[in-house]
Amino acid sequence: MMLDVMGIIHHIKYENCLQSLTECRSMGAVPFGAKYRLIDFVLSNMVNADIKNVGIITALNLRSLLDHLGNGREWGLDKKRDGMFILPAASHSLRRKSIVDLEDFYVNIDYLKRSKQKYVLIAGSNVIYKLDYNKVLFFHEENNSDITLIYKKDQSWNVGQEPQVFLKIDDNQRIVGINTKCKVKKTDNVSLDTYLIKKELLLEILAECYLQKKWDLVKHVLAKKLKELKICGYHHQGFSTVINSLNSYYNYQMELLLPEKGKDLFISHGAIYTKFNDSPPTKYYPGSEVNSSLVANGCVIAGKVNNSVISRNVKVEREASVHKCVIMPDCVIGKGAYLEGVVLDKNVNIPAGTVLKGSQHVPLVLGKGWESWEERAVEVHE
Amino acid sequence: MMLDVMGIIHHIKYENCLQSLTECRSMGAVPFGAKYRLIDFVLSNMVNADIKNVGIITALNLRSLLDHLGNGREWGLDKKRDGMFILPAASHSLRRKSIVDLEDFYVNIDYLKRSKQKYVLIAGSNVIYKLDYNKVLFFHEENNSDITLIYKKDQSWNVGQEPQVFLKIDDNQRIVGINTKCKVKKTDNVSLDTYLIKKELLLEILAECYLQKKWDLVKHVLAKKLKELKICGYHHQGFSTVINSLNSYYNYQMELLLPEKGKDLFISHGAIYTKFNDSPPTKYYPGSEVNSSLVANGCVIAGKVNNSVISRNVKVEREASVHKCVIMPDCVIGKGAYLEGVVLDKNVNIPAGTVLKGSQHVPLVLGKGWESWEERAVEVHE
Amino acid sequence: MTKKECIAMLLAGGQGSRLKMLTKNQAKPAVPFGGQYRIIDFSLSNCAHSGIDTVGVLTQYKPQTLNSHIGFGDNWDLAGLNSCVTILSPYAGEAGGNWYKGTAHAVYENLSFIDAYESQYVLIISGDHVYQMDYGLLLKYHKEKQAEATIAVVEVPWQEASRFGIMNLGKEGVIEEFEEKPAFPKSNLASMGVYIFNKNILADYLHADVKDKTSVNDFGKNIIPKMLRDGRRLFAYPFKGYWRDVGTVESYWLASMDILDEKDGINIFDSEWGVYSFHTPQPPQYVGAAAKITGSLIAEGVYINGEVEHSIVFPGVQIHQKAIIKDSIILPNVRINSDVTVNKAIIGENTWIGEGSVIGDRGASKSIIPKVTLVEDNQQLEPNSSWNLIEAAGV
Amino acid sequence: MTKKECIAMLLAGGQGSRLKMLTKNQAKPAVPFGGQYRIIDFSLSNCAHSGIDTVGVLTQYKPQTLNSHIGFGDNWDLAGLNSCVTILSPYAGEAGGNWYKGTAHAVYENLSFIDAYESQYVLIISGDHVYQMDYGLLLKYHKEKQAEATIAVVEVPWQEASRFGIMNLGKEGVIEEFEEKPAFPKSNLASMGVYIFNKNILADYLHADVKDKTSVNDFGKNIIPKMLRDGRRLFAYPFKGYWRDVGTVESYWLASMDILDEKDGINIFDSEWGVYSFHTPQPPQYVGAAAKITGSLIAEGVYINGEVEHSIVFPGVQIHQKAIIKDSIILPNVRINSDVTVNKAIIGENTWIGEGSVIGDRGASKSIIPKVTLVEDNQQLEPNSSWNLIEAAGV
Repeated sequence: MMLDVMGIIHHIKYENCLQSLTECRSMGAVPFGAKYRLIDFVLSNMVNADIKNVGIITALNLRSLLDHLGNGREWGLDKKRDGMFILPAASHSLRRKSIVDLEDFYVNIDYLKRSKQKYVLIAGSNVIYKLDYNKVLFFHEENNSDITLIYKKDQSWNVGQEPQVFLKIDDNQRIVGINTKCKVKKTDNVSLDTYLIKKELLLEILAECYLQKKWDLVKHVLAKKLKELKICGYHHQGFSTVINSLNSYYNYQMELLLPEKGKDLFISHGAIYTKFNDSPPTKYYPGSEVNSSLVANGCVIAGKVNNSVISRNVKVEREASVHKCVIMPDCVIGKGAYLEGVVLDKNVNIPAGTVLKGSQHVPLVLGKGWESWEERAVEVHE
Repeated sequence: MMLDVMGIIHHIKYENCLQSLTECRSMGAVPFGAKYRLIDFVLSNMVNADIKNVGIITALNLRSLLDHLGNGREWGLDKKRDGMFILPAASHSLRRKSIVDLEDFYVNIDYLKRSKQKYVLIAGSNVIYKLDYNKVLFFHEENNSDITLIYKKDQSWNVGQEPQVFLKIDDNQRIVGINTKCKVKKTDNVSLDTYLIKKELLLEILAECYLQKKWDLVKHVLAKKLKELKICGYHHQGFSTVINSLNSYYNYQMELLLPEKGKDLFISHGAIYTKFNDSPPTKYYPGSEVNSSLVANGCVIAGKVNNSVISRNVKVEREASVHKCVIMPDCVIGKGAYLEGVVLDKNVNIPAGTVLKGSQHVPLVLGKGWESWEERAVEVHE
Repeated sequence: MTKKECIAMLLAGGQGSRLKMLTKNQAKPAVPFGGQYRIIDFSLSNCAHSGIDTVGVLTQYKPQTLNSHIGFGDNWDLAGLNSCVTILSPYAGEAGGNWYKGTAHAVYENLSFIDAYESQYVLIISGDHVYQMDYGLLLKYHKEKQAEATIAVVEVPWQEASRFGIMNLGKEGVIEEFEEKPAFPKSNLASMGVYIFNKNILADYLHADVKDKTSVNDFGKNIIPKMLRDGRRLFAYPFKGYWRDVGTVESYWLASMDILDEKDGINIFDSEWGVYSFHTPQPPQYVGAAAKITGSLIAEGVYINGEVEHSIVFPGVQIHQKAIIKDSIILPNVRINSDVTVNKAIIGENTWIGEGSVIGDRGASKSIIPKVTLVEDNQQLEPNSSWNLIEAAGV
Repeated sequence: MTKKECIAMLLAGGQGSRLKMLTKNQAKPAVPFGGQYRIIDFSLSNCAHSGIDTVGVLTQYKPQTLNSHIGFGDNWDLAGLNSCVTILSPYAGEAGGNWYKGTAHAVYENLSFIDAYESQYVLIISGDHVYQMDYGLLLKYHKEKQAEATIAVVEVPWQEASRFGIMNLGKEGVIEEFEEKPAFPKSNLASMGVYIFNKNILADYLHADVKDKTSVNDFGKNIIPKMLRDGRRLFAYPFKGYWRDVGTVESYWLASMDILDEKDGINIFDSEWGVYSFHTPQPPQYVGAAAKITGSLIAEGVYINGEVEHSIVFPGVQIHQKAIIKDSIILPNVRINSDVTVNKAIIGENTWIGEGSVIGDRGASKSIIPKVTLVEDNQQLEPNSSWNLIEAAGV
């Protein structure tokens, strides 16, 4: 029962990191895992922990996000007391690359003050994991922590990848160092962009930030107050990541095709809630061959699919072949087409016989809708 | 049954005309008539005419509007097919003073094309009337009209007031002249910023505007196509106005205190739907004196109120006197205070004994919340 | 189903025939009350504020109004991912169906509903009481006492105690004796009809009760006395606030006036414990130039141009010029024409009162036992009618 | 209430005992069908697509699953400002209550519900048929013919005609004769159990029917024959699409296979006439490395690592390695362990089938009359069990 915790889902400022996928939608609204949007994961974790009051900070391009969230009914957040609140960001500029921009919190300070909960749980809309926040609260209180960060141990880190926040943690789980520069080290503690803090302390921090006009929670607050405050790290061991590059977007979905990882994210520790959809069950025609794939409802599959993530209402026609792809809703893969290592945005229609291949680690991304495809056809044909 | 008409509620670009009332909220979200927001009127007219598909164009400061609209449930618009759609504006600039900015429509052209209805009814979020749009559709078809505008005859027009659109109309109800300059004439046909048009024609117009990069429906399209197209005027006779100045905002509410005008707007031709609210009934204490006023739920009245519009959860303490005022929700009028010709924004707390007076036609406006009041206290005290 | 520690079973099946014409078209819990509510709103709002988010509502008598009023409990914040209000009306199985014979039998018939939530505790409440109570504190008390059943009790005036079910307590709140309407009460602690049971024990007693042919299958008359005879751990939880069973026209009128006067702390303006309800859209109230309203509770959608003193007026009512309303309750959509006098009366829904009519005593009788005049729903009273308590079906 | 030209009364009260164990815990309309639906979803979706937005659902037998499935009809777009789905279960009045004796009596008991909408026409439909039909066209036909009642009919194969209620028509669709299950049918036009009545005439006949002690209060057996005898204007509306009454285990299996094969144009993938339903949240389906799925309909929340051919698999099902499923219907949350063979069978909800078990005939019998094996809900089958149609309660 986390009735004494409110959630804030913050708006990341480097949305362009997903390139064309975030050109016309907020990060939180990017499709992920065959039938979800990125924001579903953090939001479901919150409601599964019985958090009843969630503020969602939004900026431009929020139509698809608002469409998706509606009045919060699918997450049980259509309430008179508390519920889901869409909050404005302080600025719509994407230039400032704060990790957590506290100015967004400051412009919503009335909402924070009005909320009755004692703690605030802050998480990015692009954080993917399944986690019982009750355990984090227990850890926080056991450790007399001022602020608790959730982190994972990451062994797959490569120099030159997307920006991450690395933590140095002592034996008592206290964070003693924060580094935002890329490092060569193979194993490291990587922040999962999730913070638990007492509301009173957050309000004090906001007042201080306002005076100094420095707003980055990680760089300007946490990194500078490691001694003054007791900032602890909670180690999350399950499948987890922060989606902040095309690379991570693609590779983490490929990882989910391992049954035990998919199970950890989709089934353990409560349901993932998402917008209700009326697609029929998926139809497999005689002759279809599907293996090692996640498939949503409403698909019609007559061809071959393996190691792929197939969203709703996708058609794979006869003799078509889809291999290591992420296919978003409403795409059609024409007869005899061959796709490998491709990310198809919504509503892309691949003509019969087309061959498309991404390189080993960099997927080929095709933009939204038929028109985009037409424009790009020349570039992407081999 | 207007199942073949879709509605678009457009976003006016001169929102600052209501000064502090629209500083932190969209025009559509401005409280009006004791328990409504401006947008409720057009939206209720649409759903009362069985329009099932309504797009609402929004710009900045949309939090209170989104809070108010939710998922459209209170207007019966929480639907799988059609329903309510929040649409982005083309630009958030308030500098362009288009009357209807078609660029906002152009950026939402996919939504227009996808919609199945034959006609589009366009209206501003600040239009106040009760009108059966079925009659307008009937008029439109009877007259073989290309575009139908709704207008009223206005006898109260004064030079120097807010901008209006004046129509010259021939005996066959065809519009033969459009003028956006102020005039001296006492009686005139004033546009009620409501347009009925076939979707196909609107799409043609949008294509043309895109080529010319001129986007004002009234100035760049209607005024120039009076001969080419058959543009007719539908005369609405009931209580009606376009709220586009503090003056009109205040004076039209004072007019609603005449019982027959209030009845025309609030009771005739179907209900006005608004966000559901749980305030208790209003409590009149012994000694209260209330006359010629509209009062919402949840008020506690121990003092004197006349010729005023009192919103929800307002407290009028003993010996306080409220005269010709518009009081928004959650205000407190302290013991013995005297208010005349004042518009109080939400949540203003008037200390005991305060005397505040607006001039005859220009109301005194006090901004939102206690803090604003504190800041302004010096200016407004007499 | 998600597991729930405690779910509520709300008894709303009774006709409440002592409320006469008010329950002609609907069950007692659906009777309008307090200016814009129905009686059941108090119990449902208590559940919402107490964190009891799963409620089964047992209906049987004319349930249509209740069903559409309650829905899934959205308006009480009781509908969520793992919670909702469920209407439980009698149903048929392979061997045909059973009407609910009594309160205990109604719960017995829906034991499978309770089982589905695997709840350890069952809160039994009634839909026809007016009170604001935190059931969470009751549950806490029940657990602290390690009780098998806990009964909420409230102090009533000694002179009225023999109208109630009276609890005689031993040490620390243990219930030693329960007397239904005792002629010579030994205590003034009355049962509120609010119980918490350990689920397994409740199920055992309900099964046994159904087999007992002599039982009328009632919690107060059968289940509680049987548990006491068996020496079960029964505790009384003392509730300190306002509580009324509005079972008669008189008590309905009195409780309405209590709400108006905020008597004993009952307060629909309490911002932390507001009463939720379902309303149809109403315009704001319009108070005319000739109106005089004092000491009253007036709902939205009301037009008043007459005089209203110490009365409750529901939505959609019109009160025209020179009409005088005093100490009365005007139910929804009544039209009171000009020069009408209404005194200490209840006017039923949709009734039309012709001008110059006189309802109730002309003089304001201030007797201790109120004499309340009741005018039915859907009446058309001719101008200059006279209607007082004697014609009013002998209240 | 807003006035409605036509409202629907949906009959959902029957047990449907010929569906055997599938209706042990719920009424027939609530039986899962088509991979993720319940049978009633077809009728409700037809209402939504036909513009009939006010629906009374008449329930009686074990209605709990239906009640929570339907709610107010939100998921069928049937809940709005002036429209909703209302569950109408038997209720008590001052003089006690009546169980619904037959389809006509169920509607009779709820005439006040119909009256509240002042509707001129009443559409009577059933919750246990599978079809996609525009009732708007039926209403248009009814009005054009100035009929007093119109009955939708569908052509059935001549050799099966004697299992149906058969309409013999005169000129222009006038019904001249109605024969219930005739031994020697004169036509192959069967009543679909879909009627439109003029409201006033319907009310008259229902009132008369209730007084007739010999009547079984059924539309097909009593109301329609009586209207024919009285020479009322009865018309037959010829429906050209797919229609099935899934009244037996065999017809349930056959209709399921028809959905799978998109037979006669029945198509749940129709974007203009989709079937709405209510689902609980499910993860995407996971198709394992060893899976082989062909010619099948697979719902979300399914894990498949075995072989599935020409079958329907509902949410939450697990089918493990080397299991072989053929021509079968696997209801929600079944677990089929490795090396299991299932052939021409229906596996009930939540059943667990131990590894190596064999369900149904081992050989794929391609006889014309299908022999379907049914395994009940909530069973635990030991590893290496064998279970075929002979043990399956003699289907």
